[in-house]
Amino acid sequence: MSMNEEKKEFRPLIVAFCCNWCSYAGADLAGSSRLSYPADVKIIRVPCSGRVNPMFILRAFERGADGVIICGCHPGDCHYSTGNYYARRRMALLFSMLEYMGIENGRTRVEWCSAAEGAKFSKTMNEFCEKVKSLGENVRLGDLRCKN
Amino acid sequence: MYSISKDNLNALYSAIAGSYDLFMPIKAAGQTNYGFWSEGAEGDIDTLKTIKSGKDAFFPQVEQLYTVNREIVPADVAAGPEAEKAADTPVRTKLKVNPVKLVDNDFVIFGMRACDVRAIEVMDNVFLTDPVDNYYKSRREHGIVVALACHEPEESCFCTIFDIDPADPSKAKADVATWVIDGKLYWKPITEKGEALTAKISSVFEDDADADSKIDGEKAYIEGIAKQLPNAELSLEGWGADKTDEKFKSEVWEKVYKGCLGCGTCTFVCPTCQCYDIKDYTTKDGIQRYRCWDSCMYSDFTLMAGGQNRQTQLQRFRQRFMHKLVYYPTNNDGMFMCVGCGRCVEKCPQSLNIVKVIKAFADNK
Amino acid sequence: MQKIGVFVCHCGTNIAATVDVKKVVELVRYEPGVVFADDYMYMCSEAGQEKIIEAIKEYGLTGLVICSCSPRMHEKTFRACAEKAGLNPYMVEVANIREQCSWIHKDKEEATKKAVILARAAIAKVNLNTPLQEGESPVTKRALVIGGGIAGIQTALDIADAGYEVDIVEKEPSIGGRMSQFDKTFPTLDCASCILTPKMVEVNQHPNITLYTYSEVEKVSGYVGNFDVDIRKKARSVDFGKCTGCGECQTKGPLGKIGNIPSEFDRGLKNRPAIYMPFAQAVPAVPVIDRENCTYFKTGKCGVCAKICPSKAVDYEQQDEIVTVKYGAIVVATGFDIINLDKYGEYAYNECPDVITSIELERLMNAAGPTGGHLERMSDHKAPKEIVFIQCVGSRCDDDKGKPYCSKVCCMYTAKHAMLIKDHWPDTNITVFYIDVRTPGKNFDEFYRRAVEQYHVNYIKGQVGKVKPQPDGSIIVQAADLLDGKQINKKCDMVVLAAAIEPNPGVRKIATMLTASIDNNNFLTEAHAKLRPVESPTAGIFLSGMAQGPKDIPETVSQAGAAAVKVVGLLAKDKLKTNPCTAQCDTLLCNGCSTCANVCPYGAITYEDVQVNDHGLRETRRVAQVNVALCQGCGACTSACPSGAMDLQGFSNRQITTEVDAICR
Amino acid sequence: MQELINRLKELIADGTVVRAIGWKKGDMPYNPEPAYFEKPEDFDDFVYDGFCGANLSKMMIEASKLEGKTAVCLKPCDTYSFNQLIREHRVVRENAYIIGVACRGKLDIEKARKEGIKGIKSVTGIDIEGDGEVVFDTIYGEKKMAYSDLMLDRCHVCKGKDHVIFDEVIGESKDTDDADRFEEVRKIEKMTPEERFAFFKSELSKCIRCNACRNVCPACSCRKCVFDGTKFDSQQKANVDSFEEKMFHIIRAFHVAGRCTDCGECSRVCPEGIPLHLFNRKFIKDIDDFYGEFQAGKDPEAQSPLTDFTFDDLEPKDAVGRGE
Repeated sequence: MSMNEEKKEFRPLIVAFCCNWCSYAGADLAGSSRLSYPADVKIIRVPCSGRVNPMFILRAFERGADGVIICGCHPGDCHYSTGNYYARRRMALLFSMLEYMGIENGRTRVEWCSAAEGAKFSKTMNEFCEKVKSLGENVRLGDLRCKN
Repeated sequence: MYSISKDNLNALYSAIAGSYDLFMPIKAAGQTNYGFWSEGAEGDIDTLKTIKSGKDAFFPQVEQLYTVNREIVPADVAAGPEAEKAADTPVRTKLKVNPVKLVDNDFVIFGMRACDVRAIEVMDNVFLTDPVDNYYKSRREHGIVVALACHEPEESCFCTIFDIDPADPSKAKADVATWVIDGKLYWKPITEKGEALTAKISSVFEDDADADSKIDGEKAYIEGIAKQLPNAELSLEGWGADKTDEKFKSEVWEKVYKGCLGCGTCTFVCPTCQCYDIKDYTTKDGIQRYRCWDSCMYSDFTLMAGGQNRQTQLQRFRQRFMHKLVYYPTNNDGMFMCVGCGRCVEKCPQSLNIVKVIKAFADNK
Repeated sequence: MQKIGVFVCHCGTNIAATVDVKKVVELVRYEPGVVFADDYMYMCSEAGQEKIIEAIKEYGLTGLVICSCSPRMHEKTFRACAEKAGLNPYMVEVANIREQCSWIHKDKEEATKKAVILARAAIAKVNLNTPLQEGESPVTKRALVIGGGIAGIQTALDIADAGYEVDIVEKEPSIGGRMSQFDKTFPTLDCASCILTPKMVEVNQHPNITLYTYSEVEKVSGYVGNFDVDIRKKARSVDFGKCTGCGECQTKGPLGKIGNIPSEFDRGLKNRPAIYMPFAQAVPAVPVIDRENCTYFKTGKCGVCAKICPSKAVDYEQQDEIVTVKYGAIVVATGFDIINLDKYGEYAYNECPDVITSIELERLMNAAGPTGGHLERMSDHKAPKEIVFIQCVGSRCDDDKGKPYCSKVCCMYTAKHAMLIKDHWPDTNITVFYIDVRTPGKNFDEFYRRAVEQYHVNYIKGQVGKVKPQPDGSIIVQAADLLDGKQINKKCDMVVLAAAIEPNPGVRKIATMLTASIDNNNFLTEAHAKLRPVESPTAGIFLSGMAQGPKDIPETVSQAGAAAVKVVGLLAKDKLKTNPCTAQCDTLLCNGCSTCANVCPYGAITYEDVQVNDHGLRETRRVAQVNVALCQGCGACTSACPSGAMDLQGFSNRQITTEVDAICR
Repeated sequence: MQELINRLKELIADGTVVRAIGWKKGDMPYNPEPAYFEKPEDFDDFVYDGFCGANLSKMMIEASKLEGKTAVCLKPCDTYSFNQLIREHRVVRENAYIIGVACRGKLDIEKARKEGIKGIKSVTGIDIEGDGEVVFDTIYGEKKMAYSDLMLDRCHVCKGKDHVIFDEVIGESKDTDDADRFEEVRKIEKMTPEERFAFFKSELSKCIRCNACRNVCPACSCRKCVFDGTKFDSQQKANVDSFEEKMFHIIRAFHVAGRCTDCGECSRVCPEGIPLHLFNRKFIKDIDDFYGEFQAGKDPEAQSPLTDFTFDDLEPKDAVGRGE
């Protein structure tokens, strides 16, 4: 069932992976503080940013996401001590590779956001949505079979 | 007999493409492969062997079969939760299957070598016998094959051992045979389909009175080279129909398979391999069911819930060659499932190939 | 195929005001797997939960999706509710349509669309959920404390007093640690041994405490609640049962009581014999023979101590002994040492006997120390009249020579030293070169101000460039006065270096054995810097004292108590419940490459050679094994694993992938 | 070569090893194949020349499981792969007797084909000891090429002539590097995003999903590749000119990042001539830039950069846009 019956303006599809301990809680705080951000953002809860396999990110792009953001505890604050350090390296390399392949910078982002940073979470999501919106639809990493 | 200057080939391609889809060797990113020609594409008929064979024309590597989506049945919705509760297995949605449209426009496969043309016959035996494969059949019916003689065969070629004549594609089951001689392409329609194609585009050709003598000269030249090829005398003795027991149990396999990586290079460049897998791809509009080439060299080939009938690379390796040289001939009046195009000879990462297998068995006697 | 029930909560108007709840119900009703969908005002209320339970029973639901507030709020509630109805609690997923939807979006249509998508993602996930069982593991009610300094002593006493058995392993012949070397303690200036010795004795006599001195941890295996530890009891060469601690043996050796071996306890300022007790109040009061330096062990001749021992306790034939003990918890209290000053040639420490470290000064001022408590220069045994203290020797360094951190205690003990010297020998002049004086702590700044104001200790903010011993025996300290901007050449006759402290060098080996993580400075890492400061990320391992970071005695003692409470809290349980959302290895896919073990912060992954049957192919393979008692479910291993063999229960690769697909659909 | 054969026979004869892995003469002058040798007569077909480019280290995975030791002939670059396989416990060091074989660069028959050389009957000048031109005797006459013009691209950026692990070395290797290893990567980095995308799209659209790159790669040593498994629902075989190949190649490169020794086998075996090493080399260059120089396989004890970290590592946002 297609939800986009009318295409007025381009609305990006954004997948956000949030670690359970900091960023997901930060998103909850943004919610309870009523700090809005676009509904384009859909959050997937993961235990730790270190759980985010690059496969998930590429999968999201393949299936039509226009932007993917990974949020985790600040370096040094990981609930599991070290998960975000590994995530940081993985994402640095992955993002650099995507750039190298000619994918627009700005479709991917990593942000460290604590459980107390509801405002930061909301601000980050607003910024990210704006950025991805300015880049337009993700054509280069999408699978044609998923397009209408 | 028609001819056209090689410098003018783009005019020929344009003329064909005006009425047909034109599928031919195209050079892109440094390699030549079959593809659909469009204005600006670099047609390449000088490269003897495209990397993949032309079999995509009839049996593309990936082909959608049909799509499936779910539809909500409104009646059940209207009945409401009470009615659902009453039913044992409430059916509220149903699957709708949408077949894809079969190919129904004529297209031209240009520049096929005699070996690849023979390979079509090999595939016909598989796809056009009962149960007929409609997807393949529709392509076969609409495809017009323009074959091209091999000006200078290469050392990996061994088509002659299968009685294929690289010098004279008119012997192969092509619709049109062509030769490139001294900067000119000579064009000779063979079948009705070929005549019809020729009639449509005849304005680009000139008549050439010397054609026959030129072609005879070219044939003699090619035949002369073909005789010098290192595998021109390769013997297929011991292979063919009904050799299953003898070959299957041979100890030679143990010796020849070791380097095999289990990749699918040989299979995917081969003009005769025709195994495929059927898979589903889920999209927001439903499931697309497609088929794609598969390779018996792959470890997950014919993997089933209960396991696998071929567990080791030796078994997989043996399967591929037994199929080509024993099983297929057994089921198809002795016809081999190899046309000697030599692509696997050139492309196997580990330099294993069907020629080495044949030789290894010959040496073992 | 699952039979999923979807329950959409209004949360009063919290959700319903922005999300068209009824529409969500209608739209998710036909998702694959869903057999029931309904909405309710307050899903978490008793009536709401009753509705869920009824539906589970009536429709035989195998999975639940609750579209409500954040799972951080009520996931537990709904899991318990499912369990009440006989459904595995891990078959519940919560779609967060309040905090992450209704509360942040204003447009009702948009919010409703998003709520549907979030619900679909949760439904897609539940379709792949499997029932998970919390595991149980037994707890050995005995604790091990590694290190017998004040941290270890206090931890052991607190655990023992709570009624649990505890063993202390101390590598030196006596417990007591660094604190036993100190003279007085700041800021109260009470005598260190007066407050420490009673505790040492208490440890020795406590019925719940077993002491392994002159012993080291050799091997650790197992996991929280069930550690197996090999302890090497080094041969003491003195029979514990026979020795009365009379001390006779230490008086008549080749060099009598003086000995010729630099005493570790007195930081080499004094010698000791080969058979020795480190200090008079040593616990246990049983000497050891230092075999490396003993004439008998070196040459086979001598044997004097054995001859004179009245109780025939000396036993040259004794062998190292390895005992294996089971523990439920392990506390690391390995303490600290000061850094080696070899790299600091500018301070002339190795060159001049009158340049000493603060800990050497402690010994020089101690009545039981090498000089009987008389402060004197080691070169000519004269009393120093002009003393310079240099702070931050190797602390707060930004180069590779020293340590980047502040050693925390130096400012205070230097003020203490200055005052003590001034108290005893008022005519001594004292200058302190410092970078910053740091005195946070109860009564600390008052203490420092007393040194400056009452005792007139000369504090100069400045960095010392060079310490130059002079031919006449004096020492010139070259420094820059940062406040006056002047170069200073200070003549003095003694220099005391506040050398940086560092974790005991042996801690690295111990941390490796325990798979407890350590930071770049070899300090043990806490499970959480703020919220779990006395626990290691490795379950069942606790931290006490300087091994975790620089701290003073009161802090050490309080941390020791905190660690003890954590240990007691663990030992008080008969069984440990284990988180079922743990990593799991598919042995048929595992390559045994160890990549996952390299990123596991808990040491939960080990490798074993197992017999596998891979679709009929039988072979022995090295594969990863997850110890679910240790695994905390972070999933770092799953992203590191190239083949996908390592997966996380509850957040599996396929579950997350299907959520992605559902959202992008 | 004879010295090598003699030594291998000797090792088998004296019981040091049970078998040897080396190269067997092909039916063409340029297509020797990796093979096992056990009996003295097996060595009649043994060959080691310029066309023996295959990296045999990965064959030790299976050979490690066999009874008794296996002698394996490794070129200098192959020894890096072997070290990496040791680190990952995929080979058993004790079961291998490593003969470091000399190398003066390996040859690429495609280079000759590009020059129009065909109908090859025999080739000379490809011996391991020689240093002259390569002469092709073909049906169409004699053709010559300079040895280095015929060399695989990877040999022009050779890591060095030293074996990093071996039991013995036979012969003298030569330095062949005369190009900058990261030059191609830099060239791409300097392109505009549109150019980069167009470049990779045209290269990857040639991919036929044959998996040769993966199956030959010593770092891709998974028993079952994630793309053959069901754990991510990524078991696709389609070759579609939109995403699958990209996903496959990005993930493959990512999975070997920090483990890839840059042996260049992927590019050597690609039937479509896709410069796959450009992915791996990009990761290598980034790792060097971000986390300090790292050569996988140099030290089997060294921690891979992706299973390691420092507290002040580069942030992902700073990993991109560096060229701007």
